[in-house]
Amino acid sequence: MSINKSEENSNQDQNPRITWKGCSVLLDINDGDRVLFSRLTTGSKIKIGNKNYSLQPLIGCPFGSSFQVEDGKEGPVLSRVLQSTEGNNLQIMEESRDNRMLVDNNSAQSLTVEDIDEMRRKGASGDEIIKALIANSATFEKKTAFSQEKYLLKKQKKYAPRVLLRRPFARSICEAYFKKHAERIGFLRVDTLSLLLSLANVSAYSEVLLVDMLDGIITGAVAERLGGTGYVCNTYCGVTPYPINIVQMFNFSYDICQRIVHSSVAELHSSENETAPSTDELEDASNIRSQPNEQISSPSSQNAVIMEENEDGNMEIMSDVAASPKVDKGTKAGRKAPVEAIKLWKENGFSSLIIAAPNLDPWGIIKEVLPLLSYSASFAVYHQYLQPLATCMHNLQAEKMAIGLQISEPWLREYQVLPSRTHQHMQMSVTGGYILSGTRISGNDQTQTK
Amino acid sequence: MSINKSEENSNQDQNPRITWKGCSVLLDINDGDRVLFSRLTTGSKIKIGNKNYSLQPLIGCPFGSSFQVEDGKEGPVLSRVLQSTEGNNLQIMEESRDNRMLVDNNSAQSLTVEDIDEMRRKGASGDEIIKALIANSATFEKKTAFSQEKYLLKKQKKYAPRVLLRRPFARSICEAYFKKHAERIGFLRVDTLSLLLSLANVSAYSEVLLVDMLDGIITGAVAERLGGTGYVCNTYCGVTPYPINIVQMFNFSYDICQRIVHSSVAELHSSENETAPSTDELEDASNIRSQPNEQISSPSSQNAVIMEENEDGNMEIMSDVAASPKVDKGTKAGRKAPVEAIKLWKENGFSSLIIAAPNLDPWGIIKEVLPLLSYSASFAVYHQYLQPLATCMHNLQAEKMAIGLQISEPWLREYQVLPSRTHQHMQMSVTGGYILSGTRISGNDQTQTK
Amino acid sequence: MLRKHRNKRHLAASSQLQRRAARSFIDGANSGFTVASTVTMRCSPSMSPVDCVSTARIISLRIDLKFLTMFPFDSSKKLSFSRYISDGDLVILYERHDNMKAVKVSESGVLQNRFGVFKHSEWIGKPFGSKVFSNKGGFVYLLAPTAELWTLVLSHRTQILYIADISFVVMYLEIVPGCLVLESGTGSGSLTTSLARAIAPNGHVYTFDFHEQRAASAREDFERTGLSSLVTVGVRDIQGEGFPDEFLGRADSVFLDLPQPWLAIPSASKMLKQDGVLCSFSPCIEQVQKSCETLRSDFTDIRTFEVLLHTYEVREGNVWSWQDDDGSSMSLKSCKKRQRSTNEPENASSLTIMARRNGESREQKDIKNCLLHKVMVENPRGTLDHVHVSNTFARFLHSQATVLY
Amino acid sequence: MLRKHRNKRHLAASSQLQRRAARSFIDGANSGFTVASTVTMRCSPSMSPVDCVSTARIISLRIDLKFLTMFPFDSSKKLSFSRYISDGDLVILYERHDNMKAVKVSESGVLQNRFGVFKHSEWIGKPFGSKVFSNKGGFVYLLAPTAELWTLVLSHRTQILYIADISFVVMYLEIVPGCLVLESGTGSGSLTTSLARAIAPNGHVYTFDFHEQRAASAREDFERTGLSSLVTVGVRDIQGEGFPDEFLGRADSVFLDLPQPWLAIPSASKMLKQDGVLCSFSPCIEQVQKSCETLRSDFTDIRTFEVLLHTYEVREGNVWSWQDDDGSSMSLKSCKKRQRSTNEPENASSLTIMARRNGESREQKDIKNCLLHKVMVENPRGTLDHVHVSNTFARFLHSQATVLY
Repeated sequence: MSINKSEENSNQDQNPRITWKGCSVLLDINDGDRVLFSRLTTGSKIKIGNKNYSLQPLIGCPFGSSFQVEDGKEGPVLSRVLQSTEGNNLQIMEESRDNRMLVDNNSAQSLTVEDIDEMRRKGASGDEIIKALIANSATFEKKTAFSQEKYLLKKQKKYAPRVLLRRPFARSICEAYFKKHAERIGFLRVDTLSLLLSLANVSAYSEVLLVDMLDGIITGAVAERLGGTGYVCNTYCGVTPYPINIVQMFNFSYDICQRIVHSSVAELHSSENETAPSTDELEDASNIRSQPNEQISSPSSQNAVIMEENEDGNMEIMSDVAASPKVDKGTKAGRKAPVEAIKLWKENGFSSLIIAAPNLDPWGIIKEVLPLLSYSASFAVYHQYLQPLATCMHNLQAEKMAIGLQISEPWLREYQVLPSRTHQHMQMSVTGGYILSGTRISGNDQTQTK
Repeated sequence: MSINKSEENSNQDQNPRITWKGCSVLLDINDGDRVLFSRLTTGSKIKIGNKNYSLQPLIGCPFGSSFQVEDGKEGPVLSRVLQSTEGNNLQIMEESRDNRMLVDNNSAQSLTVEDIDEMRRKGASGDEIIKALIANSATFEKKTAFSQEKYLLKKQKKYAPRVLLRRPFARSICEAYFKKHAERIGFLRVDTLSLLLSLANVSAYSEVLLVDMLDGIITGAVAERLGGTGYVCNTYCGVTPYPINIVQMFNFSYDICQRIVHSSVAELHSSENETAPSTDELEDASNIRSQPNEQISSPSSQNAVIMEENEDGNMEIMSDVAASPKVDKGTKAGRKAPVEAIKLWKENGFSSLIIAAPNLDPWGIIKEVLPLLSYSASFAVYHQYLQPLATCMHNLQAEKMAIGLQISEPWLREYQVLPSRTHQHMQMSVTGGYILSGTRISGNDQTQTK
Repeated sequence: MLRKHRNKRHLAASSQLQRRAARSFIDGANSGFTVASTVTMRCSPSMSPVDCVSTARIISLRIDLKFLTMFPFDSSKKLSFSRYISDGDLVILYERHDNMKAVKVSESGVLQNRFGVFKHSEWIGKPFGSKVFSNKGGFVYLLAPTAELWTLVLSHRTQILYIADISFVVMYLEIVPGCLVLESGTGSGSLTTSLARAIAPNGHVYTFDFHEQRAASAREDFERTGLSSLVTVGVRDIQGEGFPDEFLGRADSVFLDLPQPWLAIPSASKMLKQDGVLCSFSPCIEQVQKSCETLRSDFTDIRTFEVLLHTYEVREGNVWSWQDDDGSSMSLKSCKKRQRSTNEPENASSLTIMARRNGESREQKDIKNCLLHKVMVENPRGTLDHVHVSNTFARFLHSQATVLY
Repeated sequence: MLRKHRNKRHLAASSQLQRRAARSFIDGANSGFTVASTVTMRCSPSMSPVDCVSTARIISLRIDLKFLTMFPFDSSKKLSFSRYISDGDLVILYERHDNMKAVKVSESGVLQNRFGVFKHSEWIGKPFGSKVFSNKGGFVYLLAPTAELWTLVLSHRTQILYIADISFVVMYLEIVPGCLVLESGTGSGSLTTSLARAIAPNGHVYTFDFHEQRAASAREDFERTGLSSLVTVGVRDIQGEGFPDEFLGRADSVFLDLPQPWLAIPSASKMLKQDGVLCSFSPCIEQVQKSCETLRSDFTDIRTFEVLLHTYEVREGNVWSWQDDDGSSMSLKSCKKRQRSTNEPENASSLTIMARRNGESREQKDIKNCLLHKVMVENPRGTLDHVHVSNTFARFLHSQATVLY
C-alpha cells in the first residue's frame, strides 16, 4: 500500500493507524470544542483549563483513542480511556416527562465551588465530581432526558474533559478548519472538497494542475489520493507560489512530499510557441525560481506562528511543527517541479485541474490554465459566489473550450439520531460555495493534437 | 366572519364548508394526478377515463369529501365515499421481506384484460376488480410492503379512481398550479406566496398595492386575507392591466370582488406634483380608462379558453367558468379603482406592496411604486432570479429608500411519514425563487410627511 | 397602522362588573382557564364573554377602552388611520435589523442608548418611518409595529426562521378573517400575533399554555400590541385535558406545538369543523411519527413539511484579476493587506454586486467597495453560530385536513 | 487515461489452470463466494488469488492480459500513457450531458444514431476529447472514461445525485491508495468504480451482492472498464452470513447499502481495522435509527449526514424594463410573443448572465439571447420530474470510526 510503504521508508514497520514519535496528530478536545494540530514529540504539551499536559502518553496509541485528564504521581497527566465513551452510562429513556414542573432557579445545586475545589484537592476524578454534582442537584431527577443530557455534557466538559486523538486526513483536517477557521480554507466544506476531487477525476498516477489559494488544503487532499504516484503541481501567476502550510499537517512520507511541486504559469506556458524548450532555459528558470522558493519556507513557518498568535482558544497550531524532526529539507513538500516533469506536461498536458481562488475572477485563471490540460481531461473550479462562475461557464461555452459544463452547489446536513430525539440539524453551513466542472475538449472542429 | 358574511349576501345561510350550486371547486383526481377547477352547475361534467360524469352529486357535499366512480342505473355516476379512504385496509407491516426471492416477469397475473372487461360489464366495482387482481397475482404475497403498496395504488388509480373535492383557497390553488402549470404562476411555491403576504404585512383593512403578473394568484391570495375589507389595487405601466384570471377560481363574494381594483401607475402618480388633483381630471382618467378596462374581461375569458386548449390532461379550467351565473358584471373582480380610494391613497399612501413580475427588472418597478407607499409600510418583491434582486437591494440601500432589507430564499421539503418508511422527499422544487423585503422609510433625514 | 385612542382609565370604575362577567364565563364554560388572582377584566360591547381574560400585570399599564393595535381591525378606521406618532403609541425603534426595541411613546419620555439621548417629545407628530436624532446626532428609525417586527423584538437572531414557519402555518391552516383558531402552547406568542392578524377583524384566537407565567407574559404582550380583543390566553394542560368542550365543532383550525402532540390530537379533532385543518409542529422525527400514527384514524391528507429560509448578503465586490496580481501572493492573508490600500487602480478588478447566502439574518451593512474575501474574513464564526440557530429551527410541520362525517 | 494492450486471447489456453486456482481459493478461504458454473478465471502474476473471480458472460468478450482501464494503475505507465484513441479502446460518446454512451472502438465498427453514421476507423489516432463527424455532418465528442462519466452512462438523469454521495463516501471512509475496502451490495457498481479509483494502484475492493445476476453484470462492467484486478465481486447474503472470515481485522473501510444494515453491522465491525470507518446508506429514517442503535455498542463518532447537490442553469437573459413595456401587457403569455420578434431594440433591456437552480442535471444548451421567462416556460415539468428523482436520492449516510481494542 502506497501510504503504508511510504511510512515504512521513514519508520520501519510503522502501522499508520498507531501514532509514532514525530507524527502529526489532530487533537479534538471535548467533542470539537477545541481542535488542535500537533506533532508528538517528547517535549510537546497542551494546555487544558489552567494546566499543561505532556503529549508523551499519546505516542504509540491507536488513532481514535480517547484520553482523560488525571492527577498522576508527577502531576496532571493524560490517561487513555479504554472503554467506549459513548453514552456516559446515562440511561436515556423515551421522553415522557416534560418541563411543566420545573422551576428554574439557581438554588438547585447545593455543592459549592469551594466543595468542588476541595474534592479535586483530595484527588477526585472528573467523573466522581460529576456524580457528586448530580447527587447534590435538587432538579436533576425532575429534568427531561434532553435537559439531563445537556446538563451532563456541560459538567463533563468542565470537570472531565476528553481528548480524542484523530488521524490527520483530508477529511478530519478539512472538518477541523471548517469548524474553527473556515475563512482560512475559503469556507471549503468537506463535501465540497470531496466533490472537487471526484469531478476533477483525481486518481493514482494523475498529473494534477492546481491553483490552490486555500493554504494547501486542496494540495494535501490531492496528494493523499495520489499516494506517492503522479504529481500535484501548484501553479501561480507572478513570481511567488501560494503558501501550502496545511500540507504539513498530513503525515506525508518523503515519497508523497516529492510529488507536491510548483511551477509558475509562465513557466508552464513558456514553450507554447516553441516546439521544445531548451533544457538550459528551464534550468535557468529553475535557478531563478529557487530563491523565491526558499522564501516560501520562511513565510510558511511565519504563518504557522501567526496562526498560533491569532489563536482564539479554538484551534491551535502547535509551535513545535517547525522544530519537528520530520520537517527537514528532505521531506518538505512543495519543491520546484522537476524539469523533466514540466517537459512531459508540455507534451501530454495535465490530466486534472482544480482551481480554488476565492478572491479572483475564475475566468481570468481558467483561460490561462485550461490549455495546459490534455484533451478529455476533467476540471473543477471552486468559488464562494455563484455569479463569477456563471460568467466563467458562459465564456467557456461561448469559446467552445469545454463540454459537460455544470455549476453545482453541494449541500450537507447532519442529523442527530438518538432514541426519541432524532432530528435534522441545519445545513452544516449555508456557505458551502459552488463548483464549476467540465471536460476540456479539442478546439473547435480541429483534430490536430496538442 | 367576513368571508362567511359575504357568502351570506349571495347565498342565504350558506355554510362555506359545503358546496353550493354555482360555487367554484377544485377537483383532485387520484391524489394529484389530475387537478381541475370547475363550477358546480347542474350541467357541468368531468371526463375520467373514457366516460363523462355529472358533477351534480357534488353539490351540497362538504369540501374534503371523496367520490368514487360507480355504475348507477342511469349510467356512470360519482358517488360519495363516506369512509376515510386512507390505508386501503392493507395492513402495512414492518419491512422484513426483501426482494431476494422475487423474479420479475409478466406471467404473474392470471387475470386477462378480457376477464376484467367481463367483470365490469357484470357491474363489478373498482374495489372488487382490485381484489380479484390481487387474488390472481402469483407474486403479490411475495412482494415487500413497499411493492404491495405501489401495486395497489397503481391498480386503484386505474380501476377505482377517486375524486377529492377541495375548497379553492390560496393554498390549494397555488399548490395545484405549481404542480401542474408552475410557469403560469411564475414558479411561485405556496410557501413563497405565504411569505410574500407576511413580509408585506397584509391584514384586514390593508391597502395593498400590487404588481401581479402571475395571472392573479397574488391578487386572490391578498383578497382572501382582506376578507372584504381594505383594498387590493393592481397597478401596471402603460394602458392595460395584467390579467387576473386565477381570481375567478376563488369563491369570492361580491364584497370581496369589490375590493379588487386596478389603477395605472401613471394615474396613481398623477398628483405627485400637484397638491390635490381635480376630481374632473380623475373622472376623466377613469372614463378614458374604462375602455381598456372593458377589454380585459374578454382577453381574460379568452385566456380561460386558451388554458383549456393548452390542457395537457393534467389541469383543466372548466369551460363553464364564463357561463357561470356567478360571473356576472356585478361580482366580477378587478374593476377600476374608485376615485375616492385613489385620492386617499395619494394622501395616506398604501400600507403594503407586493411585486411579482418575473420577466421584468424589479428595480425599474420598485423605484416607481415605492413612493406610493406610506412611510413604515412593508414591501416584498418576488423574483425567480437572485441577481436582479441583489442589484435592486443595492440600489435601495444606496438611495436610502428603505431599511430592514433582506433577500431570502424559501425552502420547502415534504416528508413521507409511514411506519418503517419515513424519509424526506427532495425539496418540493429547487426553483422556489427569492424574495426581497423591507420597510419604506421617510426620505434621507427629511422629516416632512408625504 | 398603529391605532391609539386616549380614553384613559375608562374601565377602572367598572372593573368589578367585568371581573364578575369573566368569572361567570370561566365557571359556566368549565373551560379550565386559570385566572391569576389579581386579574383585571375588560369587556367591550362587541366582544363575546370568552374574550375577557387578562392578567395581573396589566394593571400597571395604562388601560384604554380602545386598544393600541398592531394592525387595524375596526371598520370605522379604514383609510383614515393616522400615520403620525402620538403620545401613548407603541413604536419599534430600529437600529439595525438585529437590533430593535419596542417603546411606548410618552411626552416626557427619554430613551438612552449607545447613540445618545432621544426625547420622545421630538418624535410626536412625525410620521412612522422617520429617522430621529439623539442629542449626539446618532439616529434610529421609528417604525409602526407589525407581526414580523414584533417577532424580531421578541426574540433576536432567530426571527427569520420563525417567519418562514409562521407564514407557512397561517397559509396552510387556511386562516382568513373571521376564523376561530385554537393554539397550544402559546410560548412567546409570536405565532399567536400572526394568527390574530389573519383572523382580524372578526375572528378569534384561543391560545392555551400550561405555564401560568408564560400565559401571563403573553397576555401582557397582547395588551401592549392591542390584540387583546382578538386573542384569549388560557392556562390549561391541553395534553392532559384536551381543549375546552365549548369549542366542540367550532374551530376552523388547530395548531399544536407540544412535546407529545399525539395526546392532544383526539381532542383537537373534536374541536374542528368539517374540513378544518390541524397543524402540529415538532422538532423530532419520533414525535412526528407518533402524531401521524394517531392522525391516521380521523384525518386525511396528512402531510409533513419542513420549512427553511435562507438569507443572502449583498455586497458590491471587486473580483480581482489573476493577471493583474503579478508579483504579490494572492493568498487570503495577503489580500487583506491589499484591500487596505485604497490607491489600487480600479481597472485591476471588475466591480459587481454579488449575493452570498447568509447563515444569520444580520442587518445589511452599508455597501462598501471591498474585496470579496473581506466578506469571508468578517464572519469567521458565522458557520458555528448558524449551526446553533438551526437547532431551534429545524422542525417538522405536519398538516392535515380533517373530514368528519 | 484509457489503457489498452492487445495481447488478445492470451488466456484462452490456460483457462483450466485458472479455474482450478479459483476453486482452491474459494474452498480454502471458505469465503462464501458463489461462482457461476461456467466461470472463466484469470490471474496475473501480480494479483493475489483473492482477485480472481469473474463470470460466464465475460467469455464472449475479448480477453486481454492487461486490461482496458478507466484510470492508470500501473506504475510503469505514468507520464507516458497515450491520449490517442486506439482499436479496442472504450470511449464515452458524448452527445449531451444527459446523453452519453460507452462504445468499444473496433476498426471495422460503425455507430449509427440520430446524427447519422460514424465510422470507428475515422476515430482511431485522434486524441480523446475530439469532436468527430458523421456522414451527415452531425457530431459527437469522444471522451476517455472516468468514474463520473461511467456513472452517467450507467444511469441517466440521476447521476449528479449519485456523484455527491459517492464523493462524500470516499472522502469520509478515508480511502486512499492501498486500502482494502468491503462493500455490500454491489448494485450497479457505480460506487464500486469510484472506490476502485481511490484504492488504485495497490489496494482492493471486495464487493458482495445477494443477486447472482447483478453480481455478474457488475463483473462484466469491471471487465469493460478494466478494473477487474482492483475489484472482486462476490455473491453472498451479507445480512444473513456476514462478510467472509478471511477479511477479519483487515478492512480499512466498509460500505453498506442494504435494506437491513443493522444485521450486517456486527460482522462489519469484526472486519475493520482499528479506527477503520463504516458507512451505511439508507433511504428511511427507521433504518438509520436501528443502525445507529446497533452501532452504539462497538463504534464511536457516529454521525449521520444527508448529502444534496443542486445544479444551476446559466443563461444570458434580458431583464426587460417596466417603463419600456408601455402599451403591451407583460404577462407571461404576451412576453412569449415578444420574445419571438428579434427586432426588439437592445436598449430596452439589460443583458445579464443569470444562474437559476436546476431541478435536473440537463445538458446546458447553447447560450441564447432570450427573455427570462423563456427559461421558465421551457421546463414546465421540471418540478415534477425533480420530485421523482429526489426519491431515489434522499438518503442518509451514517459514518463511524470504530475503535477496537
